[in-house]
Amino acid sequence: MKLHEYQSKQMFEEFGVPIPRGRVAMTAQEARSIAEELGGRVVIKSQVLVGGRGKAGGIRLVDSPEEAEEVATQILGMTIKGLPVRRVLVDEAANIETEIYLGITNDRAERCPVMIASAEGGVEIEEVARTHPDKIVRVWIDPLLGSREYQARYLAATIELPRDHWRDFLLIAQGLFNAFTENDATLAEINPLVITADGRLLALDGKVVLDDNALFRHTDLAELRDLDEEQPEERDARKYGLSYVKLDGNIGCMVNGAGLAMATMDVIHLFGGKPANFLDIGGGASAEKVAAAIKIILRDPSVEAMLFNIFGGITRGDEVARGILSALEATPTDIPMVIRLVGTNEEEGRQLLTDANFETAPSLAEAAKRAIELSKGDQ
Amino acid sequence: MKLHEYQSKQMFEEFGVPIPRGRVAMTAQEARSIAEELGGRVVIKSQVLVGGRGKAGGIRLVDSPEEAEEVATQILGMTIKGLPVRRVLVDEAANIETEIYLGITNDRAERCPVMIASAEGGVEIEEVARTHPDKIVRVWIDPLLGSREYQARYLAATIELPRDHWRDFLLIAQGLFNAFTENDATLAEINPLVITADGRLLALDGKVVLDDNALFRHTDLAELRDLDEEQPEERDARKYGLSYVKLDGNIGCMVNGAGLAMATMDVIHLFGGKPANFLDIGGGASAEKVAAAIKIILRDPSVEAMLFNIFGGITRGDEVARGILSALEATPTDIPMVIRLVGTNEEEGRQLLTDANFETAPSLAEAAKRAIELSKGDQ
Amino acid sequence: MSVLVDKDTRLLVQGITGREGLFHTSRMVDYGTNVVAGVTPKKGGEWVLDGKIPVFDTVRTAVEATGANVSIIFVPARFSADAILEAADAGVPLVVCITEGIPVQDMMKVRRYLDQKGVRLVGPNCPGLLSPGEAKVGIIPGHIAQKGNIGVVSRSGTLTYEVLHALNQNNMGVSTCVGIGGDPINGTSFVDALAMFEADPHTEKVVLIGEIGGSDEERAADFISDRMTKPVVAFVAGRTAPPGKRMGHAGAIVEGGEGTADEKIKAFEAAGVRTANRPEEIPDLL
Amino acid sequence: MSVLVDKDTRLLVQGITGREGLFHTSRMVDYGTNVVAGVTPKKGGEWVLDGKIPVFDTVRTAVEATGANVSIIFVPARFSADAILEAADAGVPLVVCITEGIPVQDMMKVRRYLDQKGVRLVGPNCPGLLSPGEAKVGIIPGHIAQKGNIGVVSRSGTLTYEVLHALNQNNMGVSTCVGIGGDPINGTSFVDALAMFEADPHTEKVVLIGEIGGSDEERAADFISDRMTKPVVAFVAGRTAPPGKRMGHAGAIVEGGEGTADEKIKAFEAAGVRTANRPEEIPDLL
Repeated sequence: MKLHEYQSKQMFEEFGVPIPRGRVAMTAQEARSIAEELGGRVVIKSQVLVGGRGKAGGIRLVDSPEEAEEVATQILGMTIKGLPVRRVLVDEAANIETEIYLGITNDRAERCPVMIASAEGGVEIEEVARTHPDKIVRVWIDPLLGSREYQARYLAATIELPRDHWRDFLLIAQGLFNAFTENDATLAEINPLVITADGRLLALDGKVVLDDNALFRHTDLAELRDLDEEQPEERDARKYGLSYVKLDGNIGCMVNGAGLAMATMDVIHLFGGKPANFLDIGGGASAEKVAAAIKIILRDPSVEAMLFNIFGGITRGDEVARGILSALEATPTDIPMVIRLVGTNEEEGRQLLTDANFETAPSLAEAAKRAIELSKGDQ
Repeated sequence: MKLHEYQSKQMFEEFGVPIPRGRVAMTAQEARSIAEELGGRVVIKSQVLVGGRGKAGGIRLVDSPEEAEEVATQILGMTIKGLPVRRVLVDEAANIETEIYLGITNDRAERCPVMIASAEGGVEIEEVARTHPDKIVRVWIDPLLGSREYQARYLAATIELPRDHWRDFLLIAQGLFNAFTENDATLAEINPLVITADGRLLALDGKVVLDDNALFRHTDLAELRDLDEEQPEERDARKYGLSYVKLDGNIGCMVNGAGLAMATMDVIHLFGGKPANFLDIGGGASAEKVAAAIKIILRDPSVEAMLFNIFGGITRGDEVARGILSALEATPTDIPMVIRLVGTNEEEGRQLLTDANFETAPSLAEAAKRAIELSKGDQ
Repeated sequence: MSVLVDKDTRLLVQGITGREGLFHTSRMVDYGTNVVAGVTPKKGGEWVLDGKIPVFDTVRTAVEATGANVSIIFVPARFSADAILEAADAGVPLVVCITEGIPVQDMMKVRRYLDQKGVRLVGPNCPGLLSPGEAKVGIIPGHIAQKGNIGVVSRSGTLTYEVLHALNQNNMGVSTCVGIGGDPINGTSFVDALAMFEADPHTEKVVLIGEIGGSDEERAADFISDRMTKPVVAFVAGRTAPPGKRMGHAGAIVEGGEGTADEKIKAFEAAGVRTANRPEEIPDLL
Repeated sequence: MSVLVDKDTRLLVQGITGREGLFHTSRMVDYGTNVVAGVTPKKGGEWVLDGKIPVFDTVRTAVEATGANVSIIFVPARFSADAILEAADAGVPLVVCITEGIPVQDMMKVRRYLDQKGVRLVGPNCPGLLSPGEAKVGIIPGHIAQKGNIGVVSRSGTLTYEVLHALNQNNMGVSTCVGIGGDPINGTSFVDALAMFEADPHTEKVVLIGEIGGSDEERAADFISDRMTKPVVAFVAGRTAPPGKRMGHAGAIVEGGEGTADEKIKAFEAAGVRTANRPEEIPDLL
């Protein structure tokens, strides 16, 4: 779960990381009055969960409350990469001398958090990693021991941060690490961390991604989820315990198991088709779950055919077939479909489906090929 | 540094461990009014930093505010094991069904905290360890991982705590561990932890010892130190960075180094004498430190002779001799003394002392023997 | 014959009285696995499966009473880290964790602690282990595989069943199937499993089923080219997965351009590993 | 010749620009120890001792630049845990910590972490190491010991000097003197040091100087009776120390009736170790 910039920065501030004075506004009038409070010269920043807000014109510096209102009106009317801007953050403008980068994420291979710093702040760290890998310094943090001062000091020394700022940098690094661990983040990033003309370190922008699996420990944070920023299908899928990812093809897929669902997409592609989605209904495949999955798939108007790919393991094939039949009874559709059922009691299951006039396929390859034909209108 | 019962229990409460309602009183009138607030039936508990308060009559149950005042007057007039009672804790009386023990200390051999539980609460755990070692259960806690629920559950199961109380016990164990680590304790003990007639778990008595070396992290706790409870000599010694322990003999000892100071005591003993103290002046032996040490030793009226045992290592013997001479000049005394100086430049150092009419000894054995003679009035 | 579990396995089930735990315990017992004990806090003293399996309050008492040498975990995600640590602390040398949805930070701590103790974890978020004809420690349907000389290792669940089924249809038997799980931080890596198969005299060939996310497949490819003598066939799921999206498994995500299926396939091919375009091709490549 | 430090020691001094650090660095250099670098945060780039020793901001850069293989720590107690961990993380295999007064919880964490990394710590709250004629890594006065075949291990400071001095007076030489320190949680135990002396071909006899508190001496006695072939002479300080009082060293305390000198002496005698009644007797017992 991604947090907005303003949410991320508020979190950082709780852990002692200095951020610019500022507040979030839902209207241009609010933006104006915040600008007045802050003395006029402010930055208006669209709060949407995508990168490239600046390039899209979603971040602008203004010199007066009037201009703030005007610009906020424009930005609040924008849509950035498909997402409507519903909030702007109005931050006091900082006099920036230097921009650096400081972030923490989990290193899968090392199985621990890694703290990353770079003297090249203000650009995406992946971009720096590609163009100037030598400008990036990493320290790996023992998950049991936590971050230690010497690690941040090594970062400060290596990015050649002026020594006057080490003390502040060490406190910020510790604060960021505490924010990262205590909130079960998978990413906590300050980019840029700036040195201002008056010699302060300030987190000008912030990004936090939380571990969805740990939200049970952070019910307050779970409430911060911005439902506007999610596909409604993904939201509903989550409600039913389904994993759904919208894709740009026309063959709806319903599969039990994430790996099998990916493989199903790949096989459709292999034979020249395009999957409309990834959908994992998980174990059991109860009629209720199957029905919810079918509804979610069919909400996508580009779906022209459906492919069910079910492996009957612990749950027997005939049971799964009955689940599918009762779900389809409850949610009738004209979209053509092919069902591939394999594993335990596959014969009985297939027979049940055939008897109910559903088309079945004996292999994944054949199912994919048939789904592609169906999506082209071939009956 | 030891905390009083009331301080320990307040600390436990901050970490979610339930304690009886109660407050500390400095006067009998206060005790009465607290008893009134608590409904009359209370326990009056002397707050002194020694064991055996109950046996000494320093803990009494009373039935009314009037009786509370009367008993508090008595207890506030007591001296327990040499310590005057200056405060009493007035606690609501609990209806006790069962008394158990729960404590955490550091296991030196395992190099980690150990959590100890026993179904035999209310008696000293060392006593239980001697008489019923099978009644004691221990779990060792990884210092990097911290205490885990399964460990407390193992304790609960093994001491056969009724299952209804497991949930509370687990929370108390976690709270106690957090209090232990977050305050750098070396002991945190609830004895007894009681089950009340209405089914609650309650920390009836509490004991906390803090790591003196970690007090820099806990300035608030350092202020809790009860100066009344310390020998004034020990307090002053701490001020000068000296280690001083009062003993019951008549030979004052001043030694540089803790091990050497212990060995000096042992050698005095070996030859039939009795050291009046342990005193380690540490490294360097500046005139100022030596003078402070002499003053502290001489405050003890039983001192009849003094033995200086100094090893000149990094600091040369002649320098040390000069320090001793200038300290003795500043604090003249009639107590007879013998100085043993060995190590670097020992000859020069000894000569300086002899020239100033101080008696020196070439070996520890001879110094000890001579100090014993001096203490008996043999010149 | 097999790796990790076999006829000598004495299995403990943590969370045995839960719905999933009890169901799968029954399946494992039916398969012939020697399930010696269960653990559910506060249910110590009870018995399950018609009085056949004793339940204990703690793993330590269960191990002391029954000599369990493998533990399988079916407890909810929020209690799983504790359950794994409890097993490790009680001296169980192999822990299999089926549970999905354990927080990443929990797993990083658990893994570090287990490494110190020398305890092997398989999973979490995995279907467990199946050594056909020997023992089933997990939820892999027992009847879809027969005893044989192919080692299978996979990050996936049903996709693995699919492959086992395909092998079975082609009369190819399996030494052990190791489901290492779909989480970003897990106990046993591809390399760990490959090393075990390489050392197992009864495994002759290996099937590896990878997916997008992380670089475990790339390290497996290096290991295969540096150390393995036995042939390996691989399939990597998720060639068509969009970047930045989590594909069902917590670990199945292409992030910052890293962890794509194409990179992994390239690594395998460079290591001389034959890769299948679809799971059904695997038997032909063996 | 010696254990732990010798002519090949390339020493790094953490806290080199502090009063103590600089003073003892100068003594170590005078003794002939190869001091290659110092570390003081924010002083990287400076040089000390007339431009002979470079100072770095971090241990990692110091090690990379100079190949230091031993580090000695002279930083204040509140920064010492971090300093030890920094050395361990930078790959220094041997760390000697002189500092007194490090919190117990810091040391428990540090020790656990170092064990994982396989890093040896000597101390804290110790006088360090002296291999006469080879290297001095610590604050033991160099001139009070001559090269020889007696290994000395001690929890104490000046009491050790006393013993070294007594040996020297009797023309007895020392292979290495290991000050393990007076704290309750330390890096190197008596057993560790005894094992090194037993394995060192140039050590023929060992002197062990213990004191009250803990049970390290009892474990040493077990080790001596089970594993050692070389003769050991022991002295235990604190026979007359009252229980419950900390005698100068954080670890020198009899608690709950445990850790008395008498018990320790009994354990040594049961293990066939000759014990001295006073330090001056030691040379005669060797």
